[in-house]
Amino acid sequence: MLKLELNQELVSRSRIAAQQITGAFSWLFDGYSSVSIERTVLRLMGIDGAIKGGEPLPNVVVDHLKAKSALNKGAAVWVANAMLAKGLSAQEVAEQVAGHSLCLTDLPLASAEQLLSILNPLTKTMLSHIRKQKQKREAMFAKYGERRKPAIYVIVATGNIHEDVTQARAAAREGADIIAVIRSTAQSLLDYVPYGATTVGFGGTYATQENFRIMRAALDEVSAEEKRYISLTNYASGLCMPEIAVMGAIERLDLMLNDAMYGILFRDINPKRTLLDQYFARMINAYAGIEIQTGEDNYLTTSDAIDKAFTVTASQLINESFALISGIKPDKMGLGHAYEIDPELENSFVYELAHALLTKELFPNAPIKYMPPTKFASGNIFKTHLMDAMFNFMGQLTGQGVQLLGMMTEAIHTPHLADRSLAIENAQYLFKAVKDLNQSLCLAPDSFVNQRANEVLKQAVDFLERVAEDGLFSAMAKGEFAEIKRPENGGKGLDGVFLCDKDYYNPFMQQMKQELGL
Amino acid sequence: MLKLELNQELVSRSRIAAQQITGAFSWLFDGYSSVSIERTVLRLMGIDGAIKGGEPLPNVVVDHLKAKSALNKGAAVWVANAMLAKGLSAQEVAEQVAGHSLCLTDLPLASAEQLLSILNPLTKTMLSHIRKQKQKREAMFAKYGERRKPAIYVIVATGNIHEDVTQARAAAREGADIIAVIRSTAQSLLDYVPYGATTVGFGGTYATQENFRIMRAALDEVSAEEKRYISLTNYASGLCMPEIAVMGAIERLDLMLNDAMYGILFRDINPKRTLLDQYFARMINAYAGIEIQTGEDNYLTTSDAIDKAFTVTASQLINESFALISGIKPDKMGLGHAYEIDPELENSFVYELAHALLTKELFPNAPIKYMPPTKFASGNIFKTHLMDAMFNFMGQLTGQGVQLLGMMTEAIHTPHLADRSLAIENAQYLFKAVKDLNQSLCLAPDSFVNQRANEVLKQAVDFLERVAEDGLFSAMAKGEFAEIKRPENGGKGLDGVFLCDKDYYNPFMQQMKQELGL
Amino acid sequence: MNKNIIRPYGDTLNDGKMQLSFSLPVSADAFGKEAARMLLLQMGFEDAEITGMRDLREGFTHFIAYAVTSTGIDTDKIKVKVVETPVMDMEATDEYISEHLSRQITVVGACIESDAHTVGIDAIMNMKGFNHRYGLERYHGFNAINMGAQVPCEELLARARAEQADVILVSQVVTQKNIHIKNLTKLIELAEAEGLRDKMLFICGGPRISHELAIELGYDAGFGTGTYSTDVASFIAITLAKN
Amino acid sequence: MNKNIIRPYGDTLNDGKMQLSFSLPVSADAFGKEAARMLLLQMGFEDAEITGMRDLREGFTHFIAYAVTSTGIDTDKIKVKVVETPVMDMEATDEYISEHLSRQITVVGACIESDAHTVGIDAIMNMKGFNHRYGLERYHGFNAINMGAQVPCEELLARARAEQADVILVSQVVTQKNIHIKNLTKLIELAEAEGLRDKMLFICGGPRISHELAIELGYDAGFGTGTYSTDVASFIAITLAKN
Ligand code: B12
Ligand code: B12
Ligand SMILES: Cc1ncc(COP(=O)(O)O)c(C=O)c1O
Ligand SMILES: Cc1ncc(COP(=O)(O)O)c(C=O)c1O
Repeated sequence: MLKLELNQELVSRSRIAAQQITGAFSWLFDGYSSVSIERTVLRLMGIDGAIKGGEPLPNVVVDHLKAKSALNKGAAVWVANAMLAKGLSAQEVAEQVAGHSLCLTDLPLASAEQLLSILNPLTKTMLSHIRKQKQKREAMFAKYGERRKPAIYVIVATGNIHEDVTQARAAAREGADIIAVIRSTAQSLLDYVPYGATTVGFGGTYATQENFRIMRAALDEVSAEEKRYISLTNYASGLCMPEIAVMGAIERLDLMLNDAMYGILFRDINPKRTLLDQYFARMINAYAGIEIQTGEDNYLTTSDAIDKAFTVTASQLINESFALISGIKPDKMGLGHAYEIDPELENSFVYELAHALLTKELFPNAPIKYMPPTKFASGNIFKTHLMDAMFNFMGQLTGQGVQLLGMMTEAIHTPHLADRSLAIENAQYLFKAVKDLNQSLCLAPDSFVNQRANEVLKQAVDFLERVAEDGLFSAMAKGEFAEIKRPENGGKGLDGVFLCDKDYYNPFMQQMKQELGL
Repeated sequence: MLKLELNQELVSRSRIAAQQITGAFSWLFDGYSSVSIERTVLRLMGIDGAIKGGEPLPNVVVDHLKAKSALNKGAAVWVANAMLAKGLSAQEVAEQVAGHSLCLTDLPLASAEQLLSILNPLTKTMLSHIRKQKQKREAMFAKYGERRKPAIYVIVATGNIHEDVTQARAAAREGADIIAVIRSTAQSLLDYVPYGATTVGFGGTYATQENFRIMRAALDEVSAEEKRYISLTNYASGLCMPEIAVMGAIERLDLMLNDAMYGILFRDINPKRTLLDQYFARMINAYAGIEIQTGEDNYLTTSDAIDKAFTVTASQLINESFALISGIKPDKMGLGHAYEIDPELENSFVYELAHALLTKELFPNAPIKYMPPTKFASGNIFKTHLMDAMFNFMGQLTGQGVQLLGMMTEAIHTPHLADRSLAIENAQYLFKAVKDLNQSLCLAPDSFVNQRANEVLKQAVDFLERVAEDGLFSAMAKGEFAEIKRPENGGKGLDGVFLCDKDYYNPFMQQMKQELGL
Repeated sequence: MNKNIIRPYGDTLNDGKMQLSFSLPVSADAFGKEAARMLLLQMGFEDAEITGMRDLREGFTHFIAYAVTSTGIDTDKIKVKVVETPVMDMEATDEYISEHLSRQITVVGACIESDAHTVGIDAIMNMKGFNHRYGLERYHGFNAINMGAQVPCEELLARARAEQADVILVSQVVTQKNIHIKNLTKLIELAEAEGLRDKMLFICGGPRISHELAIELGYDAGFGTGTYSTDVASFIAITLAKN
Repeated sequence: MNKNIIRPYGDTLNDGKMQLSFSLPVSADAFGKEAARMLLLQMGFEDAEITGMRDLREGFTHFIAYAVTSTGIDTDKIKVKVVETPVMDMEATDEYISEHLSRQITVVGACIESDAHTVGIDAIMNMKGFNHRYGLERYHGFNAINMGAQVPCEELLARARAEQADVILVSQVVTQKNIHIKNLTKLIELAEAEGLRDKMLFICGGPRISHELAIELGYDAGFGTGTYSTDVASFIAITLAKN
């Protein structure tokens, strides 16, 4: 068994620092809400669809309330009030708002009890649907067996959901355990979720509820035929983080990209907006039994994988800590790590062994999301295929949770059907070849691998303690993360964040918190 | 450090058994000669060239003596006698024999002293040339640095020596340390060595002295430019084993395929002929400082690499023992081993780790010739490329001596220029990536790898002891090796073996034995 | 586009995407890259992208490319020549032979001429077989004689005549410079000259042999990669029974 | 064959050997294999050999092939459009600028429209640079303004006008469905409409950009994979000095 001797004092210091960093945000989580959280609440109440021109109904209603400066009570209250007053369903209320035949704030507010008489059953219905989806997933795994470890994760990204389905079905049959539908370029910057089945995306396919449904149905079919439950995943992070989380919960996605800081660092979304949204988004994922995945790999696409290895570790610890606050258990925390070491470096594999073991041992129960080489992937497909093989070797050797297969055409195009198939063949061969290798090996005393892992951990601890002292927002503003400066009040979407009234009410968050014991 | 705990009792039993097997052949080595040995002697005396129709002069002279039933004294005696009588050079003697203007046995035999007065200076001249070639090689290594380990070994096999040169030069520049010119199909069955530069071969290029010279010159040029001594190798084993060995010694080849049993088992050459020829061929290689390489990989192209792993080990031990008898030191014994495990097998890499470590540790000073996957190479070049990567990983991890790079087109054609280049890229990437991995690792106590290595060793010992009891020829006749029955008096070339007269004389063998301390 | 015209598929139906790699005697620079691209365009590709360029030294460069072909192929027009007899397992074949022929079938096999790759024909003929299918030697219905490696055509025919063979099996694995075509042609021409061609079935096999090629060369059948003894045995039994 | 006509090289000069792989919507069997082979023949290949066949499921099959092209390309006819200015290092460029222009050159750069791949343009512009070549920010002779990711064309041009830029640098990395062509064209058309086109150099870059393509799209230069700041800086300095 390969086992590091991690300096346990460093391990506990790292956790304390991370807790200090994330624990400082109760003022935000308890006192604020955002337009995206409110839209999420509306979706949970059953509002769906879009008006001509494409604006989704949840946006229409929230924008309406915002325009009336009434959002601070929470959208649920106003819609429930209208339902009560007019005897309409939530969807009908939204449609009338969209049709300008109803102004929510014109109606006098009913009493809290009256509102609850509307909201309670709605909450129950939707949360019970989400619980059923969770049970269905669990039943499927019970029936067909657990996911393989590392699970084989491949992307589809044609831009066209129907073409994606063809590719996903083929991949599933060839052995993929998880299908990720990559989002169209920069969807994270849209402050709404597009509606319906879509066929035009760049570098990926829009995340829409209908697209989720179409893909989930296709994969359910293949799951039954292959007698293996095929998981589905998509991206939550961005300006619509909780909304997409809820769409995933409703349509039974099984994993969800949901990083606490990705939006801030890599998409220049406002820090407050991002942290707030991730808090609720992750709570939804926790409730729905969805495994979250974080985006630490992004650090290494711009920074050096050796020098900045510690930033990955630090981010994992912060992501873990935020996830705990939202009620996510370690076994659903797909923390990110990436094999982005320059193949020209001597002992690249040995360095990566240290990094991969560190991740695995710091988070022994987390299904680590292990990312392939991308930065040093080149147009030489033969070489890239080899780099992917080393990555697959490492994933199996160190027992990572989810292997995001690399494609030999990484530097060229989003994957063709055959690229993905060759990637699966690559992983299957390697996984099999080194299946139990770990059991035959151990680390030499005082090995380089052990030293290196402790070195990275030490750097991460130093960094986290500095950030803890400074405060996360202040550290981000100074460019301590990912070498990019992100001021607390900069970035997109700050105007969607608002202070809640005393009588603000979000029935779903309330109920989920209770059930999750938060 | 990866280190097996080999059962040392088994190790010493294995060596004792091997010695028993090979030690039983002094009757053959001391009492017999062969047409090929005699032709070798003639070549050492300076006879070269061919008559119209292509028959080489050494063959003409030896056949002439054989026809006159005069070969039992040794060809050297008769040629020296004619030189003395006629005042001719050895070459002129041969030419006159070929021209039917001279019959060697017609001349009365001079005294031993008189013959020695001719033979001694001839012997001195040629052996001093061979020693110079050896020194030149050593000087080159001293000047440019030792060969890398594992050395990068690639084949050229176009059938045309000039095309081979282009490919070899390119490969050398890309990083190859050793160039092997693969022989034309079944040259080992020719009872003569073709003459001159050749451009038509199938699956390889004829081994001729001129081809050796052309390639050596080209590589010397590249060596000087790249400041790295590029080694050259070819195949001796076959009906002309010692002749080709001597051509290699003269033209400064650096390694030579020279297996004790390959010809018997895989080419159905008579067992006596083969053992006898290898005895002298290896002595030449020992004298010339040429590293021999053995053909254990051949077992696994027909037998299962797991079930029959022990046959490789057994053959290595026999090859080692025969080599010692011919004066070859361990550091020039490139014993063969091959990564021929079915990639569909679970833990294929783990099995191979055991096998590769066993080879390495049984023969710690031997520059093991490590052969790539060939049997399970398929027309899927992408998969084959990955299998070759695992092979390269293993070669570096276990510190083998010479890595015979696999080609992704192994199942398709003899290598194209680009195939070879991609193979070198593959090896260079892997070697670098796992350069010092071994130092960080150790074997877990009671590991599968250790158990497996000892299991194979045990099977090899049992087998060798059975063969030792039975006698090698009898064991071969029963099909104990490579599952093929080879009776002592079957196979090709038996009629080329003859019992020596009391006054048989081979001046070169005599001199070399003395200098090698045999 | 005609419904039956198909084209390569990258990630959109009929997008025509293909991967290529090849070497050219040019330098590894913008000039070489352009030469490579022009070559592809000249071959009829569209949208040719050179994605990789590797200096092979000695004036050669290796190119890796993706390109689009506008060629399509009409699947209705594809006629494959395949062995069409059904495949029976060993027991069924033995039964079939005893029922329809009521005698043993004599088969003589060899790797001819310079070819020494016996693994393939052994897989078909030897007791042990291949991938859990026994070879012809194991069948009751066959008298199987495997002459092994590097058998000159003349010897194979002589033995077949001597054994009054029903079938000749030939293996050819080495294909460099089309040596397999030469060897297989030599055998069939000798057989014709000796009047043996019509007295027995001539069957060849090897990784580069297809049924189509075999027919073209004048053989009765050809078997390629992945053949099992059962394929060959069934074909022989049924074909002989019909004759 | 004309002396300057070259063809792909496998292991014999001009043997025309090429490697291919592609998927077809056919089954993984003899029929599919023949369809793949026929496709290659129809494309003008000779000696097409399907060496690998992989079932991709859902009705698709992946083929790996070697084939021979008889097409050759006349190297005399290849005209490559390349940036032809010599490459100087940072010190030399700075010196050249102070000598020939005696003022700083203002450069505004961005990844335009939906593209967020800043690593490439950062490699050219940022202090840090790339592979031991500092970026333009480090040069004395340049005033380098890097606007970063996803900058709308309009904003880039507005900034360039405001800064009285000498040069605009645009990066485009995402190329799916030729989005880079669309974006680059949009920028140049806007610049023309705004009368800015002739006031500054327009330079684009990215892994799928060639100088040739850039010229075609109306830019002054284009830089692809493996570009260094030195290439761009020298080109700018020399071109501006000449104008
Ligand atoms: C094993 C092997 C050897 C062994 C052969 C041992 C033996 N007793 O057979 C040894 C080491 C001796 C050898 C030597 C050589 N080999 Co070799 N060898 C191979 C290797 C690795 C595997 C071949 C094999 O066993 N395949 C497994 C069998 C089961 O498959 P198969 O032959 O295709 O057979 C199946 C079907 O084709 C069919 N079939 C085959 N024959 C027949 C016959 C009939 C009647 C029927 C019905 C069906 C049938 O059924 C079989 C079962 O499904 C291949 C590379 C590769 N991976 O393919 C190279 C390969 C075939 N060898 C090659 C060469 C060049 C040689 C040498 C000439 C090299 C040299 N210069 O020394 C020598 C000389 C051999 C000679 N004189 O022929 C080349 C051929 C290149 C070409 N296309 O021309 C290859 C492709 C390697 C390469 N890339 O260079 N080789
Ligand atoms: C790093 C990376 C990212 C990072 C970018 C981080 C950042 N800040 O730049 C992140 C993770 C954010 C990312 C996201 C995405 N990416 Co991305 N990414 C890559 C990756 C791995 C490396 C690109 C890179 O940094 N190369 C290194 C630099 C130095 O090289 P370069 O860009 O070619 O630049 C050089 C030259 O081209 C030139 N140059 C470039 N620009 C300029 C400009 C000028 C003026 C000059 C003179 C020269 C010049 O000089 C540079 C130095 O030599 C590539 C795959 C690969 N290995 O190439 C995919 C890749 C580019 N990404 C891709 C995609 C699809 C995406 C997404 C759309 C995926 C999604 N749906 O979420 C998103 C969205 C991004 C967006 N909106 O644009 C695809 C593009 C496919 C295509 N051809 O259309 C690729 C090819 C991966 C793939 N196979 O799918 N990505
Ligand atoms: C955590 C995370 N979220 C989201 C995304 C992508 O979403 P977008 O391109 O829409 O920002 C990524 C991409 O790598 C990611 O790592
Ligand atoms: C030891 C040895 N000698 C010789 C050869 C090849 O020679 P030939 O094909 O001429 O028998 C091989 C081929 O693998 C070999 O392993």
